[in-house]
Amino acid sequence: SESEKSKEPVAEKGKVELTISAAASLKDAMDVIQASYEDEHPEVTLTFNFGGSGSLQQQISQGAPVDLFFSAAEDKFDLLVAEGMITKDNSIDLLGNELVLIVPEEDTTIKSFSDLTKENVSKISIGTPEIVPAGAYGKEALETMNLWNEVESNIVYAKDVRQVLSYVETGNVSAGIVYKTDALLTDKVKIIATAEADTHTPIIYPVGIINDSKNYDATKEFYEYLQSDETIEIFEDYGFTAQ
Amino acid sequence: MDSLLNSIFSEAFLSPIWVSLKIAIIAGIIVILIGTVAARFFARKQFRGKAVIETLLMLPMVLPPTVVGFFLIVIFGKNSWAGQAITWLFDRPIIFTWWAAVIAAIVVAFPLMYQSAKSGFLAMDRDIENAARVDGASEWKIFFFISIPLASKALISGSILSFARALGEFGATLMFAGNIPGETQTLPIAIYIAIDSGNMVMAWLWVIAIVTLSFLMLLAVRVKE
Amino acid sequence: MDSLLNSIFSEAFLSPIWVSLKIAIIAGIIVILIGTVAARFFARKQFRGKAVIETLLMLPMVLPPTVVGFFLIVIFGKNSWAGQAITWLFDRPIIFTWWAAVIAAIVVAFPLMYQSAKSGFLAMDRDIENAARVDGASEWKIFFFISIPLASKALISGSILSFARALGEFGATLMFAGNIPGETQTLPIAIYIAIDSGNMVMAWLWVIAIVTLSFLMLLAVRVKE
Amino acid sequence: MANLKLQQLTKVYNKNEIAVKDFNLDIKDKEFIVFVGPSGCGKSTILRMVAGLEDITHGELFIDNQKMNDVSSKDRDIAMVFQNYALYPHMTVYQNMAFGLKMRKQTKTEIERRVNEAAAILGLKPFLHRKPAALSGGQRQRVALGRAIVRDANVFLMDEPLSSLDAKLRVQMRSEIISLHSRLQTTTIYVTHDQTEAMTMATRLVVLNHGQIQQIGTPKEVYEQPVNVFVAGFIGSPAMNFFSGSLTASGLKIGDQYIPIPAGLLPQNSSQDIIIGVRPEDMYIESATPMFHTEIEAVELLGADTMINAGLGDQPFTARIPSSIAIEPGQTLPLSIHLNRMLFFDSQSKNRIF
Amino acid sequence: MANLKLQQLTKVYNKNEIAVKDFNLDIKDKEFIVFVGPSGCGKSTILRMVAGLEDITHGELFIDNQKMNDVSSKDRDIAMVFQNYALYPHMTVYQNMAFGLKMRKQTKTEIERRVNEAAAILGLKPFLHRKPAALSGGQRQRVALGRAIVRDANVFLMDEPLSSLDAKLRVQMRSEIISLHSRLQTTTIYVTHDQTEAMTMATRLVVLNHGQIQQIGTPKEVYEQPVNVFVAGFIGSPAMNFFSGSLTASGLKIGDQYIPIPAGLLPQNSSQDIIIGVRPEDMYIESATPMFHTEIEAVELLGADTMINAGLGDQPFTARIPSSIAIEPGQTLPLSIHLNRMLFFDSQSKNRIF
Ligand SMILES: Nc1ncnc2c1ncn2[C@@H]1O[C@H](COP(=O)(O)OP(=O)(O)OP(=O)(O)O)[C@@H](O)[C@H]1O
Ligand SMILES: Nc1ncnc2c1ncn2[C@@H]1O[C@H](COP(=O)(O)OP(=O)(O)OP(=O)(O)O)[C@@H](O)[C@H]1O
Ligand SMILES: [Mg+2]
Ligand SMILES: [Mg+2]
Repeated sequence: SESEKSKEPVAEKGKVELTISAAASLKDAMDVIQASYEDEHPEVTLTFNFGGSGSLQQQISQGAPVDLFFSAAEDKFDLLVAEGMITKDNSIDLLGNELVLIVPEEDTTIKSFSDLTKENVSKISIGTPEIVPAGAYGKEALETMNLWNEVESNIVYAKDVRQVLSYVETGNVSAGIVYKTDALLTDKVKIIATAEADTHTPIIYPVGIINDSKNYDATKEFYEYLQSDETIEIFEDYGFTAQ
Repeated sequence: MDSLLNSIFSEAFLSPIWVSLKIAIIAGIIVILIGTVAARFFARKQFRGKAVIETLLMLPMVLPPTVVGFFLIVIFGKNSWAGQAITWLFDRPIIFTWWAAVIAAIVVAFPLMYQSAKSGFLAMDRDIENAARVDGASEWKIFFFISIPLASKALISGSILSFARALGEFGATLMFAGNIPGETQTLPIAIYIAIDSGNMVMAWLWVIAIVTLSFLMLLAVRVKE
Repeated sequence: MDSLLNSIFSEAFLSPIWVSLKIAIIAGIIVILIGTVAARFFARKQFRGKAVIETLLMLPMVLPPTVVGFFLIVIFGKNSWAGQAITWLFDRPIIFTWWAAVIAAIVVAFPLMYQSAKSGFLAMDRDIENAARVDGASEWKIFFFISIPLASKALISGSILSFARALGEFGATLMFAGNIPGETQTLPIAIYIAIDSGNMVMAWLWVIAIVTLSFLMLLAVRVKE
Repeated sequence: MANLKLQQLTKVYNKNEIAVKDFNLDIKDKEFIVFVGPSGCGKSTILRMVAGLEDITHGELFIDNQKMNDVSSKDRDIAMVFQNYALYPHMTVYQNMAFGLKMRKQTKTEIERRVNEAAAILGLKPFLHRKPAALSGGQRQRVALGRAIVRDANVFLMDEPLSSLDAKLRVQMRSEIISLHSRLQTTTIYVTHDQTEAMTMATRLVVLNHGQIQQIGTPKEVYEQPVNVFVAGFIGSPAMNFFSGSLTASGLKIGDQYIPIPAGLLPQNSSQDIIIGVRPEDMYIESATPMFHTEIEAVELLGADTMINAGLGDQPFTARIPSSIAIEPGQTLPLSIHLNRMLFFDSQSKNRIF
Repeated sequence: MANLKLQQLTKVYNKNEIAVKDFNLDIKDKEFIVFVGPSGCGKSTILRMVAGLEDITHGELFIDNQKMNDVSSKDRDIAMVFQNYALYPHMTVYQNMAFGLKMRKQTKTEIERRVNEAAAILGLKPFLHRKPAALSGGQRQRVALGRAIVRDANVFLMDEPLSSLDAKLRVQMRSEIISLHSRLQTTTIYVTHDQTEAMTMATRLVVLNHGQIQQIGTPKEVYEQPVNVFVAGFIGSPAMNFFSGSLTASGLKIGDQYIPIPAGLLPQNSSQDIIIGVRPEDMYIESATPMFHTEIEAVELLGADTMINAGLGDQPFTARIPSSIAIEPGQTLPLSIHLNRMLFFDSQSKNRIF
């Protein structure tokens, strides 16, 4: 496929438009990075397609014209690697994230994960483990902390992390487990505790170049830019951890 | 083959079907009733601000379902007036219950019934209602014995659309009623999760189930054509 | 205040409105056209398997939109016959294009137009068509000059519903057309993303925009009542 | 079983189309009033106002001395035959007729009795279980009539209830309606275009034109003493012949034809120019001392009678003679007029002067 | 401008309701055929089959010798007045009439000319821009008529086109249709319940009953020589009187009344029991040598004529006498019958024997 790409008259001096499918949770950080990158590379236009990692993966595997995939779920990413859409060499586990316990802003009853088993805790929301990575990690962490069996009956499964946030923001659940980066998006919830790193498999945000990319060189350049120190700092500002 | 049969008769497979059926039927009936009444009312009355009210009724169609769901949890949530009233009445909040799914389905299906029914009431020959009026029928009796049968084609189409919409309701339900297996996990939610998590066998079985339900519904109203 | 005005006249704010309008109008027109023709055809013909076909046409209503989107990317995907034909013709896949959003909107809005229009064609006095037939009108002219005006109430209600549905379409579009600002990022998607990333000011502005559009649409068809 | 008072009743459509104007009519209990008038003169509109189906633009309507302008149709206790039938398309013939009785909470057996009785009278027995769409035009009209007559309402309103029936059935239905009225004595307003119905059924006939009353009177009065040219020409079929002529001391001049008439049969104190009205049946063939001779232009055989068209002083007229006399166009006939049945109208006001 | 051949035409609704049965009729080019028959006898159904709006169950329809059973309505070049009008509710009166012309690609000026001409004839000029819903019943019917007459179709089908018009307008419209026919010579089938129309318009009259032809003939033939009791009783208004009686060598016995009749005016070779038909206008008051005396039961004044109901040998009858003779119920009158106009029917088959 490398030879095929070289046949492409890669926009030498002309405009290049890169399409990047990225997990919705990366949006704010990516907006900042996009601005600075386009300043530095006026010939490049970055088009972001934000969505759920699962949808993004299905789109790519059905041939969507994407240059770069930035996933919030390692398993979805691995599916594309397995399909041969992404080569290991052109991918990297770029970011990490932390799992936090959040409660409504004014709540005072819950102070730690173990408080989830208290009598007066009604509902706890996590993402649906089968489809929301944060939910899967949350379930795993609760299991490791031996709280799962006790709280399972109180769990409300959400379609995505945003939904967990909405529930907590509106006080309709007593607590929720989300990524730290998501919790920072709203000031109507407060972070009570962070799950220890050893309670769950590491949270990884892999990024990789799609083999079918028609702008391989420009993509590669951006891919490398993402790994630069100043970029990583931006991500860290938004709560991500460098991998 | 055996495993397929096992899946089909498993609680896990059947549960979303029952949940969906129950919710769609109850929501469908409620929507058909209030949609028909509201449509007849609005079809016959002209007043200022009618367009504004009708726009509000149409809102659930144009907003993303998740946003509709978000409004619902705000309106019926525990900090709202309605939410507190419900908690006080039933000793528990409505959110995450089976009734929440019914409400979500009602809200999204209502505009379909309303618009269809209204077109039926507008299109009909008013002199037949007049004949009933002369025959001594009260407005309610005219509504039941004359207007509804005369607008039946439009009402049936509205019912089909509303029931289908209630059966297929997904985004708002997921937000307002949550995804609680056996309680609020409807067929569309189950299908979504199955596909997203790559469980294509279950996904297809459920798709077949929902297609069958739709087919049976269409057959049921067919007699009237 | 200034910043609010700035937001309103910013490209970022206006772009989803244009995108949505363009998509909803084009999809709406296409749906109205083919929905009306299909409805008239099915309203007048009785044949075996009609219920099956009608069920299939209803499917986009009962399936979660994301699943509809999933089917669309499979149908038009790189491994399908249709997908390959399109790639060969246009030198790029249809997914992520503006046309993909139009197709998604068409698919989900079609059942609404179809059902409404059919009820209109079924309810109407056939002898008026007969009069036109005797007057020498071809079937197409009868369709245009007689059937459509006579079923106008039902067609308008179908058009309102379809346009609203196309305008509000979210799940299938997000899946099939992606979320590409200025190209496929429609109002519902923009609202969803704005809420998702906590940008409530933009979210509310867009909600107001979509409500205004719906209101204008209802006003536009009002004249006919 | 009710009296009606229509006072200055006026109906204006779309702000400027006057359909009925200052209509005044007192209808006594048990009367059978027949409305006649040309197409579009406002007959149905009045009926619809009385029934409460059309707003009254001005004026007042009283039923049994109670003002009814704002009373709903259902509380007026009226039974109506709609001109366009307005049958319930989703109900069978039986259900169509039973509906009003059901609404007024009659018992099931009573409903059955009455509907079956009406169906028998109307010849609808074989169709009781059909829907209106599967009926012929005349059958539908009979259902519409049946729906009214099963009710014992206070007032019957019938808008051309027999127009789609064949002559034989119409005669039969006419006498059924008459006997129904003499049995129930229900105050009735009946609209018809049929001269025979108008003449035979009415206790009083109301002749309308352009939404206004021309004459009210018994059929005999209206036929024999029409107030103006319009009424004279409208009532009677074939229509009255009108000649413009001039009065002389001892007769009439019509064109170049002079007709001597005894002074007592001529109007006095009238201007010289005059319109003379002669009914077709008041002309006859008289070989002995004919008033005039005329050449027959056309002959129309109508079964019992023959209509002949000819001219008198260059003015065309129609005369009715028995079919037993064979007549050919082109033939010249000696004709006379029954002098005592001639009518005279003012040529300006068109009102009758003698 | 076309001939029609209806061969064994049969229409069965819902598998077992026979509306028309083995209907055979050859209509020559330029003929004006009138259908009459009781309500529900199948007149409209035949028209609708000819127009192609109703499937033909059995039999064949030819227009200009071409089989038409499966030809679409639009290719039959027929203009039709529907019994229920079937106006285009969304079009103005003008557009309603213009539609057929537009479909046949007439020029705009030609359309305008024809529509305006028809509107003038029909008195619809003031309503050209109204929709049908804002018209009176008679106005609607005229629009339906106008929609047909603006077209110069091959065949005109008119289903009671004048039933909702007042007598005066009806006479006027009737003569307009007659003059239209004599101008365009379009083959026409015309359904009517109006005896006058039937008698005056038809080149041939078709009398139907229960979906079957009873008699075909000129109006005069049908009126004077009806083939059976049904036709005799159906044509003529008021209807023919029928008496059952028995034949003797030199006369008739009706009840206890004996009527001597010259042998030449009596049927030969007939069974003794017989039905005698006498039209109301064939009875007359004769003081000199009356055939019988009878007591008047009821008197009905109809303008020019008076109908009297009485009995002959206990069998009721109606007679028509001039209104100029004043008659009261209860009075006894000397009556005679025009012997040469009596009709005789077999009491079994009901067919006319003399
Ligand atoms: N759709 C139908 N289904 C069953 N029977 C029908 C249908 N249409 C008409 N008929 C029957 O067929 C017979 C003939 O009907 P048609 O309309 O031809 O009568 P017609 O002679 O025109 O009567 P009219 O003078 O009352 O209009 C009637 O008895 C009627 O009840
Ligand atoms: N909705 C309407 N809008 C405007 N004009 C109307 C409307 N309805 C009736 N008219 C007019 O009012 C007049 C009276 O109508 P109406 O129906 O009372 O006449 P009618 O005497 O019953 O005539 P017909 O004998 O033809 O039935 C007509 O000239 C008609 O055109
Ligand atoms: Mg009328
Ligand atoms: Mg008929």
